[in-house]
Amino acid sequence: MEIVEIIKVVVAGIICWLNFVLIDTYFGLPEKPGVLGAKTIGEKIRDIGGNIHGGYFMGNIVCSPDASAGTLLASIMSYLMGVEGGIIAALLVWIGNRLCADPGYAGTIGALTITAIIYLLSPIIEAKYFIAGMVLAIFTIQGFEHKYASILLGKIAKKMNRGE
Amino acid sequence: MDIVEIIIGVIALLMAIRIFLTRSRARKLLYLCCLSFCISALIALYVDSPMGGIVAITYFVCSTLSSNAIAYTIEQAKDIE
Amino acid sequence: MEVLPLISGICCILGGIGVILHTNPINKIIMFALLEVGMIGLIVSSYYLDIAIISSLCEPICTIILLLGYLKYITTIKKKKKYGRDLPVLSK
Amino acid sequence: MEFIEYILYIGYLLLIIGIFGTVIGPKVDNPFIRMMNVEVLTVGVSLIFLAYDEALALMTFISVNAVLSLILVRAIILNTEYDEE
Repeated sequence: MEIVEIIKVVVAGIICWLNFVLIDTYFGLPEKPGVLGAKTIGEKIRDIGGNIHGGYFMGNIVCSPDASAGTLLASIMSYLMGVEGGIIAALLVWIGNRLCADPGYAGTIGALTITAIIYLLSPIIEAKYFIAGMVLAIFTIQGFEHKYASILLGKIAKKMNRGE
Repeated sequence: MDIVEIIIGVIALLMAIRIFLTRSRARKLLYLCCLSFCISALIALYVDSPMGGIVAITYFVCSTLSSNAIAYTIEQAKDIE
Repeated sequence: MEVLPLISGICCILGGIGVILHTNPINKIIMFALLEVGMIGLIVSSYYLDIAIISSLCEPICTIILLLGYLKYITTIKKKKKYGRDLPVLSK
Repeated sequence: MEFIEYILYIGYLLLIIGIFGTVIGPKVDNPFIRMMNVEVLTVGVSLIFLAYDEALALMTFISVNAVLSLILVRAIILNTEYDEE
């Protein structure tokens, strides 16, 4: 019985990973540091042997709520309230984006997209598994090994013509 | 105990130990961001009502604002030193 | 015991030891953020939700005050060391 | 162990760590580092307020604490700036 739940968590994690990495790369996060704090994190990642565009990507996630935060908060609110919760979460993420002085609409688009995906997949995978899947997805980028994660993000950015 | 809470709890415990042991200043911020994701998910799973969602969103946005200020200060302090 | 109070207690103890043991002030501020995470988790786990909102709003204010104070302090130290003793004072 | 005793023991532990760290901690002759060690004590006092169900005192203490750190930082900078020799 627990095997089925673990498989659901892993599948939800893969969906969340593809969602926020593709949206963040399309809106141009790996090109340049949006705020000043992201620049020093990118240079630190380069010093330990990683790719600098992946470093800018990680720094922008830390310094302002982007599509990763939108994915997590929209899945939380749609677990608690239903479809209306996702729209409230999108509004609050937009206010948070303005507070951090970061131009761009990546967070709002990410929150609306994951709300639609959860509504379509709700008979198969419940919204509770998407929360654990999002934590698992952010663990593979920010927590596990910084060097290889930045190299992988740099390759994806180069393939989508963002950066270089 | 649910299987979902156990997975998030193990990741949060691992992050709390790695923040304590890492020596670099910039890499501590990356681990702190991951821990903030975990705590925000645990709050929403523990308080099972819409007010818990509001608390989770407020906590996450304020935590991001705090780490933005720390990263800005590391850049400024490097110039002075 | 539930998962949230257990994780919050471990964060409180690790943060409290880490603030004392580190000596660089920016490292101390990062460890102080870890301590605040544990305190907010313990407040939420006893269902005081309004105090949790107030506490998470006051945490960036305290952090920003400490960081601005550190920048001003280190600038004052550098300026005093550069111009301090070597000025041609009248008594010399 | 009950849940209230768990919060109370963590608060006492943070008080003991904070007191010894402020008095005999490493590099404590720098006034900025000594002021930052005091912040551990305030979190310990907040947890003890939480264990005794003093909700209004807890809210007031957290709000005043941000203003208090502003006054202490300002005092340290003025003391360093106007110091003799």
